[in-house]
Amino acid sequence: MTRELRFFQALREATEIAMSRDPSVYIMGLGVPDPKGIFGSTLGLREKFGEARVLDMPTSENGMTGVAIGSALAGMRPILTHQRIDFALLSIEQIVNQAAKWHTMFGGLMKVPLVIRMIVGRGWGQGPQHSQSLQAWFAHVPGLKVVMPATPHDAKGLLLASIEDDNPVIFIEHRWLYGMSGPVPEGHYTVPLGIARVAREGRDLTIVSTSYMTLEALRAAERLAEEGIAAEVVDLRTLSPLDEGTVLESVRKTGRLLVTDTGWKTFGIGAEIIARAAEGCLASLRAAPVRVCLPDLPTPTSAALAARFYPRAIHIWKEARNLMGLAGAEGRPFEPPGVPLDVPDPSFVGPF
Amino acid sequence: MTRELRFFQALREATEIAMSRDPSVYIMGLGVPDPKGIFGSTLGLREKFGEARVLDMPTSENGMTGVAIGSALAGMRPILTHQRIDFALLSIEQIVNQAAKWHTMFGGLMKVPLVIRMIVGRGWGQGPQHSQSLQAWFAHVPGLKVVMPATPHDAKGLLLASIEDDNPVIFIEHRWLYGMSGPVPEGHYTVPLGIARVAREGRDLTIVSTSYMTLEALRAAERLAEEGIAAEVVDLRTLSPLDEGTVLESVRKTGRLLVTDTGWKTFGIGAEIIARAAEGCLASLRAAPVRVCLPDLPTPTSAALAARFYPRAIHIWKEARNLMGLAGAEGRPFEPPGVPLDVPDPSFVGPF
Amino acid sequence: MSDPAKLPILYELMLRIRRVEERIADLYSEQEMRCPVHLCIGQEATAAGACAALERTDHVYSTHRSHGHYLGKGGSVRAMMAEIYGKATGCSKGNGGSMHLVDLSVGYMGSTPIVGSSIPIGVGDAFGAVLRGEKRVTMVFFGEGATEEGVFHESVNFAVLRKLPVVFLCENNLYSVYSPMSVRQPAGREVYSVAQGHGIECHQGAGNDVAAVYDLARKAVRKAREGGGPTFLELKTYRWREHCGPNFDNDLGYRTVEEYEEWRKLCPLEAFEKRYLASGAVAADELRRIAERIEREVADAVAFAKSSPFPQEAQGVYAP
Amino acid sequence: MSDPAKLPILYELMLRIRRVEERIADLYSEQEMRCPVHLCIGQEATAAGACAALERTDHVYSTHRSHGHYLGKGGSVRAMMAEIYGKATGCSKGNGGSMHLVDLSVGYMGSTPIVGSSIPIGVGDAFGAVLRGEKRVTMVFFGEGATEEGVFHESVNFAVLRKLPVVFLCENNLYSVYSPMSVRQPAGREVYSVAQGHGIECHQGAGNDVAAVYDLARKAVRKAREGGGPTFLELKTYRWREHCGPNFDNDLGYRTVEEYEEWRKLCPLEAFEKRYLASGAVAADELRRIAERIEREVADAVAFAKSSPFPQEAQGVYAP
Ligand SMILES: Cc1ncc(C[n+]2csc(CCOP(=O)(O)OP(=O)(O)O)c2C)c(N)n1
Ligand SMILES: Cc1ncc(C[n+]2csc(CCOP(=O)(O)OP(=O)(O)O)c2C)c(N)n1
Ligand SMILES: [Mg+2]
Ligand SMILES: [Mg+2]
Repeated sequence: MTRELRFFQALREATEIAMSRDPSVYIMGLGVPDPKGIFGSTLGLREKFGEARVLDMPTSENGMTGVAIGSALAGMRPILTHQRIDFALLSIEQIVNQAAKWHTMFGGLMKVPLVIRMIVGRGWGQGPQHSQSLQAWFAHVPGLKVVMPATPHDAKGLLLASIEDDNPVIFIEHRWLYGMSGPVPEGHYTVPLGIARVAREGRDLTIVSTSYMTLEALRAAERLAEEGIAAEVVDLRTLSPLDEGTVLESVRKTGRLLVTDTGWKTFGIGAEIIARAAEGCLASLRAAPVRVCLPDLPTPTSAALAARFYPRAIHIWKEARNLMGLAGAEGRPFEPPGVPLDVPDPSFVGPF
Repeated sequence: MTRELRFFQALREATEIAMSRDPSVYIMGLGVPDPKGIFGSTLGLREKFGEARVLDMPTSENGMTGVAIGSALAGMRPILTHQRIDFALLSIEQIVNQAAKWHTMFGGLMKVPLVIRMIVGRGWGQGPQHSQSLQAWFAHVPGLKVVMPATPHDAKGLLLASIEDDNPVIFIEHRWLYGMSGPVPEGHYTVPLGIARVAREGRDLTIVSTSYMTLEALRAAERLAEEGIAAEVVDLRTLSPLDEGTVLESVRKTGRLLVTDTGWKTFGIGAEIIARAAEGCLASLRAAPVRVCLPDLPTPTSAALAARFYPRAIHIWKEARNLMGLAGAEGRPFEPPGVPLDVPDPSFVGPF
Repeated sequence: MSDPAKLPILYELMLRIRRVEERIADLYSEQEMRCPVHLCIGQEATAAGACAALERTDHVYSTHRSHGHYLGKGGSVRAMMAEIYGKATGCSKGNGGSMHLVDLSVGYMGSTPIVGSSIPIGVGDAFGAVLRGEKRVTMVFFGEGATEEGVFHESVNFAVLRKLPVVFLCENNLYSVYSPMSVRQPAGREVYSVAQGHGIECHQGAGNDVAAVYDLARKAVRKAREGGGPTFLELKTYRWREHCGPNFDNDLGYRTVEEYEEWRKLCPLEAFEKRYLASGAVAADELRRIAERIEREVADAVAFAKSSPFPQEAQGVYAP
Repeated sequence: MSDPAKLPILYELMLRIRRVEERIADLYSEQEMRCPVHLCIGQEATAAGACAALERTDHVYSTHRSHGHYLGKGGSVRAMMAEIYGKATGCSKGNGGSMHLVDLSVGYMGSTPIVGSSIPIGVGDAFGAVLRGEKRVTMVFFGEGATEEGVFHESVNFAVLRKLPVVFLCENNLYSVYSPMSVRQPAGREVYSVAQGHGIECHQGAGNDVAAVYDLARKAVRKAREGGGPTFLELKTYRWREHCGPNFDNDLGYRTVEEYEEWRKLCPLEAFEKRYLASGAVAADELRRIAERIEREVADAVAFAKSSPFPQEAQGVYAP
């Protein structure tokens, strides 16, 4: 039976199922068992699985990442959480030099089944140090898998697949998705890593999207459809391994490519997708591909500045029309007048 | 007057000139004043400038990066060194969250004139944790400048420009360049950041290269020339800011693009260069662009494995011929028979 | 109290912090301050006492919970309020928000909210002072949670190694967000003792007693200025409101109401009034005049912030 | 010495380390071992004494200078030699080299050369043991330089907080590459004292006295196994040869010949022989038999390594 769940509830359910099925799964992170439970996504786990498997920790991101790795070598399957991806920067050495390489550098004798959940912030003045979106970094590192779900369904299925994977998985969650609802099957299921999802079919152009930008892409596609343009939206879901096949198949069909990502543009996700298209189906490209990503700038804090900083449906819509060779319409806003642009929906009133 | 200097001598001379000209420049890093002097590049500085400005430090990469940043805020111009880029992963938080953003996030009131020298290892069993080449990471982060010289001339001129720049500069040096000789003007001069160098002109295809791969690209271009193919080699020199203009101008001329970089292929430098070409001059591209970079794998240690892991001139040559639509010749090796592939030239006999 | 003439200014600093933050809390629900705020109401004495021991030319670095340190060091109330409102007139021109305050005119060099990360920067600032032959002192504020970050240790080691003019000021308010000490640090081991292991002079003090804080800080600052090297001060105190945001949150159950009430009784302002009015060290009149001035200041700052324009463009990424 | 019956095995372990490494040094100039090697000649007693206190099922983690720990724990000489020669028969199938040794059959879980970075992994391994209800102990080896890395402190704090079965074994050989203690840590502050600040039991010992090392380690291991939590041991010792590579390097001038000669006199093997042959605790005959066996082992391992094939393909990047 399929019910509607919110994104954070889907994450919680996946964790609960994984922990019920496998006693070696445990979850650890700053505030995991606290009353807010990682924005709701770990609530109730402590009560169900006890203190030994649902843990808070010292503010020692680097050391605790090493601890998680070591426990994985000892046979556990840790889930480590970061309330902002920015905090995980303290643990890059452990993630990149150790976790990503341990299996290979010891000749395949060991494995590191480790999920590191990292949340990307946006809006409400999260500012330069609480809203980076560094998936391109992790996707560049061999040995890591990188996952970015966009729907509650995928959040659950991908998290279960990540926990069951025998490799370190960087699981990146966008804070603005937490309140979103969607159908989520009950019980255990997985969404396999490395397979993109065609979120909407279309013949005129391909929009490749990640995470929260999938929602904005779908909104843009809606309006484009009203205007007679059929955009296909490919939600990557997994950045590493990358599902090149699904992307190229779509581009071969449409001949036009727009990539929209939550991270910075330059040397980011969009570059790899466009490079794959240029390498793999250059002849199909009927127009220069385009990226709708963050400008190359630290996130400004003021809502006035952030509103201009973050790409939204309107920017995707405009670039899509350009791609189609349609002259620059201004376009009415997607958001109702007066709605603030630094919060995802009325359920999110800050401060966190 | 122009003399020949080796790469490490050029670096040392640049540092010496900068320190002579500006008393706020100081250099700090593990082993900076030791008898080996960062593979020769800091030798003699302690004697000339004293203990206060030429410093060793505790094995505390993260903290010492913060110290360097703080001293820059206080008016100094620190140069921080890492004998391997891999060690700098401990200091990512300070580099990315703090150094890169301090100027912007405080509204432009302050600046962080800081050069972080990072050496990329290769060969002689450097293995998975001593030979990463992470320029794509730093180039993805707004607020950092990223520099990778390929010649002694540029090593000196770019290092001087980096020290004189008011922003944090990640200065990446390839270990295999250290012994290379080339003409280096005496005295003070700078090579401006953000300007690529056409290392060889040609009309048939464009090879965009970074750092050490520029040398391999030039060797490949040599043989291609013998075969009647005129390859243009564009040595990027600075990855951020990126000199898109020079790259596109060349691709518009040749219609064919090969990118060769010292780092991993996926989500790497090549992706951005190809994306720029696809965005900026799609119509000029007469063949699918191609990347000659590291396979997406941690560096294997055994010389037998490393020989197959690292791209060399022959790989560039082969892909260039493919790009030209010439059928797959096997090609005689570039290296004399019996020459080991895990050392750059006879002056490098390991272990470090 | 080593310096009774300082008492009015200590009171003024504490009250300014209290009233500015109470005003923020009152107005936050208007949703015009669109950034996270970490209030230090209840902890004013640490900021006031420690900063009062500094010269204007001395430097301060701080964290996510930095309003007190900024105001203690004499930062502009207007510029801070405007920054929290995201205005062009803010101290960081809207690029920073509450978590990135700065006022160079009073040596407040910046606060950043990555736990522990401003500590080595503060140490480096002191190192820079030594390299440049400047006789200033750098004070670095952080919570007890920050002592769990490795970079804290790296910073203390270097400061001791180089005898740098730094005062490490640790505000131990018993919690990191909702996490008590017991899940983060070994039971029965004092926070200052991990610093002491590095060979730094350490003192523990009552963080809600502004005079005690001032005295400890003054000694540490004087020693640093005279080349005696760094000091680590652990000051016990307590945050009254939620970790982030304007509300009280004892309903969440992560701490007991008894504990809260216990600390509530140790209000640094009330304690000050009780003690120094009774002893006659300060006059009720004087305190009232201070309070009135602060009310005007705060009202002015809010009006200034609200009426200021929004920034039109984000700060550029590179220093020119 | 608490357990004289152990003396022959301690000798054997030390001599094996010594002879394997001397052989590496002899052969290195052939340039067939194409990877950095960090020899521990002169430091054998720490590895031998500490590992001898462990059960086979206990775990060990180590660093760039790990040959001794690997051999001390009983790792295969053949597999190590083949790994250094970059062969398919190497313990990491040629993917690791000297800096990435492993022998799971004896609980040697891995060495990695990023200073300090295997410390939290070892602590996590012990944490995993506790979570799984296994009664093993994890020993983590590192140099005194690693105590300057923040992650060392984070690791000790967590180990103490959770009372984990870990023995932190710090080999203090006075240098990090060519850098003396004086440029890295405050003068007059012992290395173990920074650990002690975290509330961990600490002991300092003579690292070249294998029996003393064994006794210290045995107590720490027993305590850990019985749930008594972690211990930090600082063992003073000295590396005879260059930091990385096969040669002597006193000509470089970063340390004095006097200092070197002083420590040379404290050769752990000679000290052992002098003491225990004289006291009759071991017989000359027995030591000779051990030495002969080791000569054969080393010769066999070199032959095995040299004659082994090179790997054809690098290990794949993902666990299947
Ligand atoms: C590196 C890092 N990890 C986690 C966080 C999330 N965080 C924000 S404030 C805070 C509490 C820190 O506690 P403490 O240092 O005691 O300061 P307090 O809030 O009590 O003043 C945490 C964990 C962060 N900002 N940075
Ligand atoms: C994080 C990091 N920084 C620097 C290095 C370079 N390095 C390799 S070994 C070494 C010396 C470490 O000294 P110590 O821990 O005392 O070990 P020892 O070599 O004396 O056995 C250094 C600095 C490294 N490998 N990793
Ligand atoms: Mg606290
Ligand atoms: Mg050492």
